[in-house]
Amino acid sequence: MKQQFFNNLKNISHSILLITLSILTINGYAQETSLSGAWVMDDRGSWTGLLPTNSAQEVLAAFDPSTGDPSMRCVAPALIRTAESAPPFEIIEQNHQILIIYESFNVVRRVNMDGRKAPEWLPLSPVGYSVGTWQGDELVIETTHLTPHLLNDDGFPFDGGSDARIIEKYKVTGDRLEVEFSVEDPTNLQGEMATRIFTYDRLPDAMFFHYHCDPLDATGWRLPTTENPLRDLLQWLELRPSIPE
Amino acid sequence: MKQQFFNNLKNISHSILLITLSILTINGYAQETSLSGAWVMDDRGSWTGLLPTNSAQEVLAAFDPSTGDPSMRCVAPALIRTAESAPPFEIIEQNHQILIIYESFNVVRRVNMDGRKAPEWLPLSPVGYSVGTWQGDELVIETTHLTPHLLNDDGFPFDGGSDARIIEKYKVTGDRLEVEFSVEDPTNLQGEMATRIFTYDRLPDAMFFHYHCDPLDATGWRLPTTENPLRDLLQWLELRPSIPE
Amino acid sequence: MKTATIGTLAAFFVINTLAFAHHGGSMYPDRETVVILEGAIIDELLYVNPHGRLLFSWTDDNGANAEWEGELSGSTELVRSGVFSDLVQSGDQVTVKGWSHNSIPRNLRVSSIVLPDGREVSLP
Amino acid sequence: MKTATIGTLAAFFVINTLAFAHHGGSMYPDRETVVILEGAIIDELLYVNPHGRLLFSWTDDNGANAEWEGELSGSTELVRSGVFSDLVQSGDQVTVKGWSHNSIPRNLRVSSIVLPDGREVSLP
Repeated sequence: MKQQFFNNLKNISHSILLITLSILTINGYAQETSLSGAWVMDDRGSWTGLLPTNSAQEVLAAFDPSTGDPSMRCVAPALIRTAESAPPFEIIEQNHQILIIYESFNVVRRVNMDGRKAPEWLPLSPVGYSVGTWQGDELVIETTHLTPHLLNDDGFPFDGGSDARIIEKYKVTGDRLEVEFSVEDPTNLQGEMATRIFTYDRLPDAMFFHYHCDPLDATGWRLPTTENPLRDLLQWLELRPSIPE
Repeated sequence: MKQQFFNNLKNISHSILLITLSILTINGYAQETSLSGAWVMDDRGSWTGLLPTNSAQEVLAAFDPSTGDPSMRCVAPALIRTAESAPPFEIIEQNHQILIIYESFNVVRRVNMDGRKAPEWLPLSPVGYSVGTWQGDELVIETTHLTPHLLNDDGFPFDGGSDARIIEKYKVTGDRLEVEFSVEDPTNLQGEMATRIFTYDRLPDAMFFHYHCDPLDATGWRLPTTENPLRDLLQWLELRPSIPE
Repeated sequence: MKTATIGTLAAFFVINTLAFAHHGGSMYPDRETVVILEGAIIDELLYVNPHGRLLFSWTDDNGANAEWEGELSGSTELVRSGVFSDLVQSGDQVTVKGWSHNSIPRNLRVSSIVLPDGREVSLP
Repeated sequence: MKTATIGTLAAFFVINTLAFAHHGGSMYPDRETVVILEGAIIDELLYVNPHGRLLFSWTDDNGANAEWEGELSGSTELVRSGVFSDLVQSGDQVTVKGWSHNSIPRNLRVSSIVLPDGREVSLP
């Protein structure tokens, strides 16, 4: 009897839900203001305020992409270099979280929308811990708990940890998404922050691919080519776990 | 005027949607039958019918996990070994697709629910191309376009390509999810198919982590420890891209 | 003081069978025989995926010292179990318990560690 | 027959600026100067992420032959652009166009290939 009641209720509410969804999609209104869906790079913009401190300048000068850029060996780069990549990404809005799934390096981000703060014990990671809030029709995401990583391909360092954070602002106008990244990192940035704006186009009927990346065949991941390849080889092997006898 | 109309419509439909969602969640009914949400391994079950052909037997005998298992160097294993892992996964149901997002190796699967078939040109991948259909309250997923991969840690080979496929059946009972995997692979399986059933528990308020894996510090990825380490070293280096002069 | 004990704790292992985060444990097939290494000295805890690793040295009753290696679950599973990267420090004297590798000598799948303060921490 | 031509095609490159799938092209900063290698012989196309790679040899006007390396977008971007792993075969004679690496000699960021049948394929 109880089961029957709930089955009826389920059928009724399914009908209401269908009507609701039909209304929401009249004239494409829901889609026009929604972040949900697939997006692909339109304009990469350029950095404003990316002025290195002295210590950052030293890191930049010593940077060698073949050893210093983890993405060359198939390790996902962090937030901004992922957002900068050419493959599309998908945004899925739920009540408690907004998912941002980049095809590039299969990076999955979960933006907490229920106000849940990062637990004290949370380890740092390349995607960090993100909390989102709506300010009007703009989604603002604050990300902390980031590991040290690169802000660009030249090796500009981001410090991660507790003093550094990244703020994103997402705004949709029709089929165009604008994302402003603001980076706060007193260790590496001369000014208060560096910013960069990307714009993306909506990609209807997007097809996503698995990002297969095997360090054995990844290009670009090589020994530094210096005058002493044997020394470099040994140095490189030292980076790998030792082999117990 | 038109804008005002749609704003009103939006408000009204939001209210209906809220009511609908309230009805659906009475007594947790919606959740009890829904795949949506986070799941964690309860029981790994064991293989039935995993009988190797002669050629598969040869592959198994030669298998060395330190070089033959890509996951040891941070490359995502394919479907079944990902589903077998201890970290939880999340299912998100949408109209056109069902997403299965494993924490393990950040594996994202997209199950097409709109009947869209794989295009002819689609390359093979470790997650393949998945088409889902509902048979009653059971979700059936057929996956093709898989790359050759391992079915277990002992190195049992799966052929991939056009003759091999994997069928999954998902069924939720309360807070328990049962997933049956059936593997068809005439090259490697003596019988018509091999099957394995996993059960998972619903994980409320799950927190997901980024799966950071760097081949430089991944354990288990080593030179095979034989009697001739120098030869092994050279053999291993040969697997890597050559260094142009 | 430094005694390697072999115990049989079948009931315990039923509970822990699912703890293998990544590979099903085929390289550590004998989970009924637990190796107990008292007085092990921690070298390093590698808190990484797909598997963590515990490097330590241990001296047997004859005074022979050797390096050992313990395999752990990956770091995401360790986090989820409340085991963090500061679990042990280099130089800590601990008891390491685990199951032997089927071919690599002095390699264990670590099941628990008894910390310097006497607490025993089960590892997922 | 085998001529390395340096051309300036600024308008073309504005369109293709976004083609860099992974790194922004800082290792190939000069995109206004295109290197054109006629009569290149394909060795291998590595159809992988994060970057594909084209290995080929080329003989200059003095008859000196050398191995060259071309960087491509990653395989997922190539697929999306309709460029598949069977684009070229070992031994094919093609024309390779691209931009020079800022430090590695005989290394190009490939912008297009003229296939044996004369079709020119733009690469993302």
